[in-house]
Amino acid sequence: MTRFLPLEDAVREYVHDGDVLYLAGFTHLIPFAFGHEIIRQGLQHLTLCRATPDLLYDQMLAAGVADRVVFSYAGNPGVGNLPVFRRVVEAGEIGIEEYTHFELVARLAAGAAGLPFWPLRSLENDLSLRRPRPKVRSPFGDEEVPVVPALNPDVTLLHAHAADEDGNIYARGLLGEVREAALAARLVIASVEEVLPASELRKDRDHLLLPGFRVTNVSLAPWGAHPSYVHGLYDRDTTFYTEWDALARDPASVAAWLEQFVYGVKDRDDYLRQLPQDRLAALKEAARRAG
Amino acid sequence: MTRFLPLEDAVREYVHDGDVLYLAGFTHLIPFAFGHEIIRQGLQHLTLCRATPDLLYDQMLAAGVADRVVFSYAGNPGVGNLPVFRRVVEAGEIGIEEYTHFELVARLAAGAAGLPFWPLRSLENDLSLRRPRPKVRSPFGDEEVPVVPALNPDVTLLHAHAADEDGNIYARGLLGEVREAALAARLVIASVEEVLPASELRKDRDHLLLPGFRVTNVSLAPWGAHPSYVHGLYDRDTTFYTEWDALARDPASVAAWLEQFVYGVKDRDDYLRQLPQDRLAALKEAARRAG
Amino acid sequence: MPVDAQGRLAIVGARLLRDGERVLVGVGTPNLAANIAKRLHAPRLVLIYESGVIDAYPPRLPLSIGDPDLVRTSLCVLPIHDLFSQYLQTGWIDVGFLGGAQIDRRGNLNSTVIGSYAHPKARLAGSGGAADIASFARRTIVLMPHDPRRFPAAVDFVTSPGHPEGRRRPNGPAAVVTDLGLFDYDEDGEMRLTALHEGVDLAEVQGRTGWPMRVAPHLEEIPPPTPQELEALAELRRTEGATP
Amino acid sequence: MPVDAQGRLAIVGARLLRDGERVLVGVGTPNLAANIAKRLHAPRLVLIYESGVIDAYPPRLPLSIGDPDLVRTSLCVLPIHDLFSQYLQTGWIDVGFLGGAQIDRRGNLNSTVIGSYAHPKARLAGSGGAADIASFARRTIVLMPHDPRRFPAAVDFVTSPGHPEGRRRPNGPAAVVTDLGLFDYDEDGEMRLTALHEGVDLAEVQGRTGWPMRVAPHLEEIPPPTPQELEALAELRRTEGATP
Repeated sequence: MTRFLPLEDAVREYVHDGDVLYLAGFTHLIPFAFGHEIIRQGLQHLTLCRATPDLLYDQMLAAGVADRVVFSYAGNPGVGNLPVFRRVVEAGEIGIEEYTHFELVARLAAGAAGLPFWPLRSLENDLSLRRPRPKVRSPFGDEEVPVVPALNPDVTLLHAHAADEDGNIYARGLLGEVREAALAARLVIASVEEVLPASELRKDRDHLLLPGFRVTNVSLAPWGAHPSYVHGLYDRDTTFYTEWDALARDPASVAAWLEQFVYGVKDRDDYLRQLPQDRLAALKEAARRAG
Repeated sequence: MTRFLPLEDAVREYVHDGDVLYLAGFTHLIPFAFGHEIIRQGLQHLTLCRATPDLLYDQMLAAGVADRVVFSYAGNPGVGNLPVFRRVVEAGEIGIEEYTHFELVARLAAGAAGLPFWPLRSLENDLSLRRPRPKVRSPFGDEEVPVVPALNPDVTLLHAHAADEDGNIYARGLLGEVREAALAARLVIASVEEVLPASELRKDRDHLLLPGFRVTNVSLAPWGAHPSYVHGLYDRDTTFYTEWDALARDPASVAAWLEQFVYGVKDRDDYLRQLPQDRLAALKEAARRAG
Repeated sequence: MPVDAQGRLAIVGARLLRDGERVLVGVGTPNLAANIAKRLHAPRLVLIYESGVIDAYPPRLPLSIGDPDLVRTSLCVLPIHDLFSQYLQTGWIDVGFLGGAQIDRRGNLNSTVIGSYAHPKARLAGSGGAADIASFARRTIVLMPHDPRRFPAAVDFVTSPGHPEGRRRPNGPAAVVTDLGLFDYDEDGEMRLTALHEGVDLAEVQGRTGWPMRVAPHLEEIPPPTPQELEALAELRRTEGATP
Repeated sequence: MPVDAQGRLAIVGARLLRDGERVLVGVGTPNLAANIAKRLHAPRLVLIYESGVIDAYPPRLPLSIGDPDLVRTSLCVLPIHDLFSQYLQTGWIDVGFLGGAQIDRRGNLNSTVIGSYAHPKARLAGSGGAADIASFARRTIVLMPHDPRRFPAAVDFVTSPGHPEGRRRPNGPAAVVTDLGLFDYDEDGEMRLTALHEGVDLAEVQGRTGWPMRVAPHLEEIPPPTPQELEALAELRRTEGATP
């Protein structure tokens, strides 16, 4: 049965030093509330997996929670790089394990299906040559196909639109690799914008993301994805994504930002009170108008 | 660009003697209109693939269009067997290639992904021992995993709710293995209940089954899945499914049925005129009421 | 005893399902049984069908596992491949709930053919998902009428594998319910009679079983159907496959 | 010439896309270029983004490939794994439309690191889908400013593989657009200058290219931007990433 611990308690209960974590979401539905709580609780020696580390992992790396990042694209899409990621990698302060998008999501697909590997045909590049990437011989025809190993995170953390009292999770819009990341994990802990009665949600079966029996814990966290977005509820805060590029080049500014928005706030509600309320209103209004 | 040939012309143009066909649909959306047209056109030596041959392949086998069936469950679910299938297999009149459901849909998954094989862990049974089912050694850990070969039909034929003028196909409800069967095929020919303007359908992106560029031809065929069903438009004609069990035990009755409902009708509209109109109305009403 | 053989199977089969379990339900008697359980002691039973339907609560007994009624009351409908690879293969199904044409002492199930595969006496439907379900479900429960032809020393064809010779497979067959009694599998993976229906005698069971049957030391009597069970059974049968 | 270097890249890149093609659009200049093409000569261009977005027609230029505006105007959004395995790997993408930090004579693209991988001078974003796109798209078109550091004899790191030494890979890189000129790949798989922008001279191109550059026998001049192209460019830039 899915539990309903508050977000802070869920992190305390289910996330431990040294864990392999996947904070899921591709541009959309990035679980910033979870990431900030992990920082606040001072977790250590984590391995952070994500196709697209995004600003969230930049912030978590700045806070020193991770030893290692497993990823395929460490950029701020449309803006540039991730300044903190870049700094710690150039300084050799963290370990990295790097794939192409296809390789990384194939690793999750293998994990989600309980298979040890996944075949795919992308050509060799300097990443796969460094690793190396083994091949298996197809018993049908004379062909060797490269394979990547399964990725099975200890915990996948995700954010979604809604859950019901049975822990069934609903999401819509761009899902990226969220489902596979959840199904591949030993534990799934979710935050949601709303908890609604099953009687309201069950009709919406096309948007079921995960059945409750695959979900370890659900926590209520309105705006839990900001500055990422929740399709139809609030838009992406592109202003913040653009500002981060300048801000994060200076370690002192990052420290100050973390102090104000993560360490210095008690919880997500407190974080939201630090933000310009008119900006939040505009993001909500933009999503509402676009429908 | 997707073409819009009428159903008879689409079969004439794209289906040829000796082809490997997949008439898709799992209980739901079974393309009976296509199957009947294939019978009427007297195609020969087909290999008919389907997880669940269902009444449609029983009818096609009775009409002698196929040399071979590739399948995983040759039953009339909840009713019993497929009398014609049973008769021709017991008499050794057709070749069969038989899998479990997981093996068969894994073959389609491999075909849809352009891979030569698909790994899965189902235990050996007397089917896989007869075949045999080879294993590949995982390069990660010391484990051998069985694999099945890709299935890539020459043509997948399917029925869906709607298409737009760009050939984008929409369906909802139970999809079974329809998408993989389509993506694995060299050609996809579809029949639909309605052709609607893109301006109406594009909003409904959660129900997009296939983008137009993956669809070779779309034909309009209202009631094209009867006696199977189209979720929300008309219910399954369970009466016919039950009646078939008795009817099909007698080859003469099957011949008479084919004569009346397939050879003796010009097209799908003509077929519909042969059916009790109140039964059709009831199937429509049941779907409408259930919503 | 006011109930026929199939009804008895269904009622006793239903009792073996625990509330909250995820059960992959086969067509026919298992479907009847799972729907009885859901209406009585196991309202949170998660009914899963190999058509991809997850957590259905059909208002009446569906004729087919792909019926619109199942879909309409479901939590969601998965592509079949996702169900088999991401839910079944990964151990998330508690119970495989199956029927079949034959079963043997190791719990091997045949639903493919009577006679030889190449020259069948009777060609049946085949595996569907049964072999996969028997491979992966945490335990398998089989419901089958106790006809001597259905309990041969060796099945004509192994569709769904049971316990290998000489050892018990942890997630192999766990129970067989027949209209005569109830069986489990002992530590060797051998079928063993543990209980009899009211009024059935041991000799009759052995007489209809094609091998020297093992019997548990304390043979129990299966409690007779309750009025609630009979009522649920009757209601489901009354509405089976019916268009409302 | 009333247009800056990026604008010139985008306009000439846009011209290489044919109506009706399926183009997998990278972030940055390729995104700008594909959206220009869609607004001008290629209204039926199918814009696909590695976020899973299929057939988008964004009302304004999206900042990120996962922006809500892309999703709202799309035909559908696929799980990323489905896009890469069922659409890209199977040859259904006509054009991979990419940028990068470095490119060499074989069309190898680097978007991973400047300097050594273990001790980088500059760590960049990495492949994302670029290496996969370069593997599978029927042809790859690269847009890149013609900075000498970006055109070295050998890239520091091969992120997205080009043509192997000694042969042309049929679905390898097909064209490179720079702010100086336009390149194709000859039958050996070697980059070759085929056209110059107005006012650019051959020596300048060679001077900014880190290897002895091949030149086509009939070097053409690239027609200057049309007013329509300039207008589309300006309009897209004006609205980039803006919340409406």
